[in-house]
Amino acid sequence: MQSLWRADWFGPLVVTVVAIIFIAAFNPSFLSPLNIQVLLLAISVNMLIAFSQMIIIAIGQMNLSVGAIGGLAAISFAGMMEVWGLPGPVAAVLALLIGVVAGFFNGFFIAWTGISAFVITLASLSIFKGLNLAVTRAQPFYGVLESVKAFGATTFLGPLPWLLIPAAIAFVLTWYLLNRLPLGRHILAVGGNAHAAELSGISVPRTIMAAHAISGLLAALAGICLVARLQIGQPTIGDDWLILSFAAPVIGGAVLAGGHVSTVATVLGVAIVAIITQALVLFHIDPFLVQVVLGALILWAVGVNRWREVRVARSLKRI
Amino acid sequence: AEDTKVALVPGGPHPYFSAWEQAGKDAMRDFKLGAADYKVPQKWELSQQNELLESLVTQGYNAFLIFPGDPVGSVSTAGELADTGAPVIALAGCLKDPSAAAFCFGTDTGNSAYLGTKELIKALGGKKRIAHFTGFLVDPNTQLRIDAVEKAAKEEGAEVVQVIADIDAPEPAEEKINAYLAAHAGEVDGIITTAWVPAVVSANALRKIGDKRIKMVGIDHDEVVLKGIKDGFVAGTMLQNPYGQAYIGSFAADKLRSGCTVKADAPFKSNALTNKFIDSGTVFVDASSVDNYVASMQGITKDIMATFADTYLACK
Amino acid sequence: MTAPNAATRAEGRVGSPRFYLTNEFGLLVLILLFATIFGLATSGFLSKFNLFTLGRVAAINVMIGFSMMVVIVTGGLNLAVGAIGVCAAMMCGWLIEDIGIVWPVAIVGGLALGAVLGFINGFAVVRSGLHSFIITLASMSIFFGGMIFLTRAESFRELPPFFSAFGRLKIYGVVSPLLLVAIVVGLLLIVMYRYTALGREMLAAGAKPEAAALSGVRVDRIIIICHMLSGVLAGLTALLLVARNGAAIPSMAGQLGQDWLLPAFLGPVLGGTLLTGGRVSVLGTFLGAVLVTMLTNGLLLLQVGEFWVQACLGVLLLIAVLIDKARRTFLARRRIV
Amino acid sequence: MGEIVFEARGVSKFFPGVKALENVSIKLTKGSIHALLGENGAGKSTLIKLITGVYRPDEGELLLDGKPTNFFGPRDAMAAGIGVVHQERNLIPRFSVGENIMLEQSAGSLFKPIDYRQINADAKKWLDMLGLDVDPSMRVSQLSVAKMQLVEIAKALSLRSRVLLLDEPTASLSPHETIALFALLKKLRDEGVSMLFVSHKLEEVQSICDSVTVLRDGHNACESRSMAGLGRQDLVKLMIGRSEQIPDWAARDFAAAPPVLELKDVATPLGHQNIDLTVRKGEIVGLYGLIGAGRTELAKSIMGLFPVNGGSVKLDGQAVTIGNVADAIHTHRIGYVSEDRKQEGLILMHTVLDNAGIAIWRRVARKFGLLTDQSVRVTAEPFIRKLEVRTPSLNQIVGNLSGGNQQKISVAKWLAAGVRLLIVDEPTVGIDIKTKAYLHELLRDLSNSGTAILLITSDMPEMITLADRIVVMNDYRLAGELHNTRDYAAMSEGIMHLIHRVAAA
Ligand SMILES: Nc1ncnc2c1ncn2[C@@H]1O[C@H](COP(=O)(O)OP(=O)(O)OP(=O)(O)O)[C@@H](O)[C@H]1O
Ligand SMILES: Nc1ncnc2c1ncn2[C@@H]1O[C@H](COP(=O)(O)OP(=O)(O)OP(=O)(O)O)[C@@H](O)[C@H]1O
Ligand SMILES: O[C@@H]1[C@@H](O)[C@@H](O)CO[C@H]1O
Ligand SMILES: [Mg+2]
Ligand SMILES: [Mg+2]
Repeated sequence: MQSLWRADWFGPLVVTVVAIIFIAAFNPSFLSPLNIQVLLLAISVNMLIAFSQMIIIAIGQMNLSVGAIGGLAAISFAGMMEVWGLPGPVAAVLALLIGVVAGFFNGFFIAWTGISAFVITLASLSIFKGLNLAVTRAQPFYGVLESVKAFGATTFLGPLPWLLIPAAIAFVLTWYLLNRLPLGRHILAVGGNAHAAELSGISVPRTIMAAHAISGLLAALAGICLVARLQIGQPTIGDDWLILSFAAPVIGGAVLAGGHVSTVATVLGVAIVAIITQALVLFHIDPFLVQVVLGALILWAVGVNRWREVRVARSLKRI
Repeated sequence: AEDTKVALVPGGPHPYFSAWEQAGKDAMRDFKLGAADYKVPQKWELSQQNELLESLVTQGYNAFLIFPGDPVGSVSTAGELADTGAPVIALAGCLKDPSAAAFCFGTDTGNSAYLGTKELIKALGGKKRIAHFTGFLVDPNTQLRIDAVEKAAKEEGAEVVQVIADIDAPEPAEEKINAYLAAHAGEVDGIITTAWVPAVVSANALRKIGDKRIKMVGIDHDEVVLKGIKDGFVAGTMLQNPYGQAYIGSFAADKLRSGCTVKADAPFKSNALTNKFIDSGTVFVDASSVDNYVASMQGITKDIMATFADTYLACK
Repeated sequence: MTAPNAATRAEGRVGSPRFYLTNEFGLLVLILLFATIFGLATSGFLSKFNLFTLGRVAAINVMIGFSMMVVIVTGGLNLAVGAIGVCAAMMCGWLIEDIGIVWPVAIVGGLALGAVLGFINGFAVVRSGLHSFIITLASMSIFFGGMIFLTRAESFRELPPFFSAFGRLKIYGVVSPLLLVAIVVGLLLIVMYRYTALGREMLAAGAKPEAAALSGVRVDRIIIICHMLSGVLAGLTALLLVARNGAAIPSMAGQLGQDWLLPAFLGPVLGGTLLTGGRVSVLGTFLGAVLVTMLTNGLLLLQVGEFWVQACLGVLLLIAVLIDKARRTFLARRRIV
Repeated sequence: MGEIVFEARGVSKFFPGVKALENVSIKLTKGSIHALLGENGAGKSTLIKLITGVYRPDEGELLLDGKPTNFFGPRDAMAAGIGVVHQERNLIPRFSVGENIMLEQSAGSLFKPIDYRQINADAKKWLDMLGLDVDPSMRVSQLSVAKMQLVEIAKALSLRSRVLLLDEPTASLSPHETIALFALLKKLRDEGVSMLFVSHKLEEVQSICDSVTVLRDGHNACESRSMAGLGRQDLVKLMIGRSEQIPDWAARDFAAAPPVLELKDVATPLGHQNIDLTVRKGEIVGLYGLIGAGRTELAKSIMGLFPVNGGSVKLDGQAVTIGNVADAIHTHRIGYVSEDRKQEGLILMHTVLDNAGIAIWRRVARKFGLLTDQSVRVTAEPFIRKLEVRTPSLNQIVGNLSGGNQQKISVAKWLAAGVRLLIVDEPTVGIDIKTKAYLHELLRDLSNSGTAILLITSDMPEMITLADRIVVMNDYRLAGELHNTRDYAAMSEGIMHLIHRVAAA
């Protein structure tokens, strides 16, 4: 029980459960299979977006270009199917590769020049988004294969969307990476104290590049999944990922200075935002008030977790 | 004439405007203009559009066809452009009076929403609960559209059971529309969409849940919407006429530069923003007419073009 | 005027070798370099009209940068700058148009709202102990949503002609008064950080709150003051935009005021203000914003294919920081410093 | 002498404006402990960083087993069998003790899954060797400074290096912990490890070192000579150029002096109970106790950082409630020199002047809070000079100063502030003997001029040199009080007796 209470994911979990019970009590259709499916769809993709940023938060940096990388991968994926007629899986692999390369590009410049990640990813955001616009001329690609569309639209075992699969795999691998693999531990070590990590024999530049490549991969995966979900290759995909990408890990207790993130709590952060968004629709909130209520509920969610943290901190004495 | 350099400036990158590019090229050829170039702000931001417009002045453009980034906020920029001696025409969307724009040439968004709602209710027959999905609240057109839909519904004794706004980006649109349909599909008979992205997303959503009971009327000519009409998931769409706007607009701007003036007694319409409004045409397209929607748009353009100079301009 | 702050004071005054290592000097070099390139490569870059509009756009970007900078100093950030700015501008418009208050008082009213909203942010940050990122993320939604709800997204444009005249005024045909306002604000900020106990305490509180507190700095109060200052500056920026646009419009900073976020961080970060707090460069923020505005303007004038502008801007930005990096490495290698 | 394992030959290192090392040499032999001595800022840490690849020498060469080598980074040095405990703490705060200790082991293989059980078991071995009883799965950030220090030593040991460099490893250790460490170092020496040991505590150096190198101002004052025949005063002379002066201060009587601070029956939520303590004008009261006794916490409660929830606090006879630190400093004129200069004492990224002046800004500011460097400088500079802070200028970033010099700044700040009560918490940790003597004189002068001083120190000689009266604290309660006779043996016995009496009861 003690350790449960101390876990990062406990606060968000309580918030999630309370929110579900509360909403379902007032609106039973919230738990209808279709609604669960819609919720899971939103969570699946947003989870990938959040992970993509979370990895970079873990290393103590920011990646402003997650959306631009995701968008570029998305339109490449759709474009390769439409223009070159590539089969879905091949296009997907190539699009993921584009994501990795884009992420590596970020990591390389950051590690090589020592210029802040903020500046580098800001510049690359412009580059990736600019390439997107130059390729699409702001027009969507419609030639998404039926198989891809089906993947984005159908379910298994009742309400479970197929899109949950890539997200779930990413979740397990990310968790495993950050909790069990040296590479992930190095990412957290560099985020916690880069100098100390260097003195412990960890190659800081290599770790930074790896983290950004992984971030790019996850962003690209999110972009691909969105193409499947939206059924077209929208050039605007990724335009407003940024806020969410930070909000979910932070709601999940991530330390923006680096060194501490929680994979599980981040997923719950994503779920909280999705549930709140959906609740606003379910309860017919005046569209002009939606933003106010959304802001207030997010504050409530983080407030609960903060309260827990303060309690935990008080109970821990230095030895 | 040769020395006329027209700039066609949309609010930002958006598929709605893509027809402007070809229309500009055609106009340049047909009316022997120095240029009629499609210039796109890199983002849908008022300040970006202003910066672009200012740099176009420096680059020597001398006639401006602008989709105002904001009906009120762009008035001042339009004034500064006019101060350089260039004619300014509000295209596809209007500036709020008073402004330096010669006139506004575009879709009457309120009216289009009104007509679309009427078409929807017609398609619905007896059932009368409709949901309205629309664009950003910071865009005052959104309020006009909300009001117009409400008005049309009231006239027909229908009820607008839900308005979802701020969904002009694909991801939030998808989330909210799906969430709505998941929980409330049973409580709604029809959907009216009054912005491009919500139309695309709703069409896809209806296809996904395979629901042909709910009727939907969309807006614009995105392939997804048109295909939805063909396959029976969408009742119809309110077509607008971006090509005609840019083509005829370029023609008019050139005329205004070469000594023509706007007729004092021109038969302008008025809308919520301006009293100098010219309708670029809006047509309802349904399954019966969807195959030749291009032709119907070209038809409108030809009709307007035929009488445009005589109706609105006084030339020496 | 060199870097007006505690940390860069250590790095040297104009003329001293270390000055050549500062961010400010680097930015100055880049600005001159690119100005020369654009001046030669395009016909209109140095025209009076272009310099006027360039200065006016830069002024707004500089001011947005300042409004974020004063909070970055504390190691926090204020995602709600845009939302607060729009709220302040709408307040001013409402006071003039619906209440009929004279414009100077209305301006004060708008700025006061900015301060109040900033206070709410600061108070919430200090009291909850949550990172300002999440507080201002939420308050951005709340402030902006409240404003949209109250105004129903309607603009206020019945403003005294003074406003738009101010926005259009060309001093000596090239200088916008907006730019002068930004410069004056910059000078005041320099004085604050360099020559007042308050400014220094802000830097101390941002660099190491624990140490500052044990040295007698009221860290909580300082953080609240920084947020209030941010609110006031955001409000002032928005009022300048009102002058530029001739109206107070809800969309002037985009959806939720998010359009301001990029310029808000660009100036300070390029200028050498540390995101972790404790180090600030007012001049750097100014020059950083000017550099980016100039790059955008130059690219537009170069008429690169319409959809390529953004990609080119990114590349130029990257080249700019790489040149700067190379300059420092070069100087350091030669032991010039 | 045994075979030479590592040698630095004529190395130099320059920083902007500072020659940290010039033409310095040192030889480390197999199976020996080599002392590296010097004043604060002499270049000891810099030399260690050159040897371990953190910096690269600007001149000179490094030889391993007689062969010239180049280290491009810490990893190269590590691979060559060189382990180090740096002067500054270098741990990953959110990681467990075990993972921190074993971090180097994972640096090679990025994808081999981590076996935490194995890691904890391995780490436990090293912890046991140091006599450190902490759970390896505990987070490092929960540890006290002393325990972190030991964890770092364990981390260095776990590399089983041939050469082990220890930069002031005992600075924050208790005597008990130091004894355990030394036993271990001796064992390693017998196993053939070559060690370099830096400390400002000459007794320690004399007790375990075989040979010594002394640095003065970045130069060799002596190079790799045997300790045999070198007495304490010889070492001091090598370091500072003259011999040590041991102050012989007259006893003072404060019975008649008015009390400045009076605590009556004070209790805090942190656990303090029945604290009765009086500090009179001009008096130095020592507060002795073992680490963890609650002295720092009491000081912070007086400063208003933690609440006082029982008893009364009087200043100059007036009952007061101090709600926050700013009030304590500005209204009540109490100062506090923190034991943790990195976290609480200094703003490392700011300049010497900004750090020294922070507590007086408000006082020297004129109308509208306007303030110039000049006005701060006038007040603060004399104290910086008096403490002989080694800095190229007042505009140097404090973080670039040597550890000892940083400590001087954190004291100078309070000398400048002109407080009526100064609480000093472990003021001379990491400070060289010369400066320590200065600082002692300074505190004595300060008290002579009427400032009341509450001195918290775990350094028994320091306590006996400075304090007029010694109060002993144990486990958040006062254990008793002694008048300081300056008789070292009697006093230390008396203090220990008080501590153990309570512990036994
Ligand atoms: N990164 C740096 N930049 C500038 N100067 C430095 C830097 N590191 C050290 N110095 C300077 O080099 C000199 C030697 O410092 P070093 O830390 O080696 O001293 P030290 O002998 O270890 O002193 P201490 O006993 O206080 O630890 C000092 O004058 C210090 O100010
Ligand atoms: N299975 C385990 N057995 C022993 N020690 C572990 C184990 N898992 C993690 N640790 C150690 O405990 C420390 C904290 O673990 P971990 O990183 O998983 O948690 P955290 O950083 O507190 O994040 P969260 O609370 O979100 O899980 C790590 O430094 C790690 O070395
Ligand atoms: O449908 C609208 C058009 O009418 C135009 O306003 C551009 O945006 C689209 O969404
Ligand atoms: Mg040292
Ligand atoms: Mg202590």
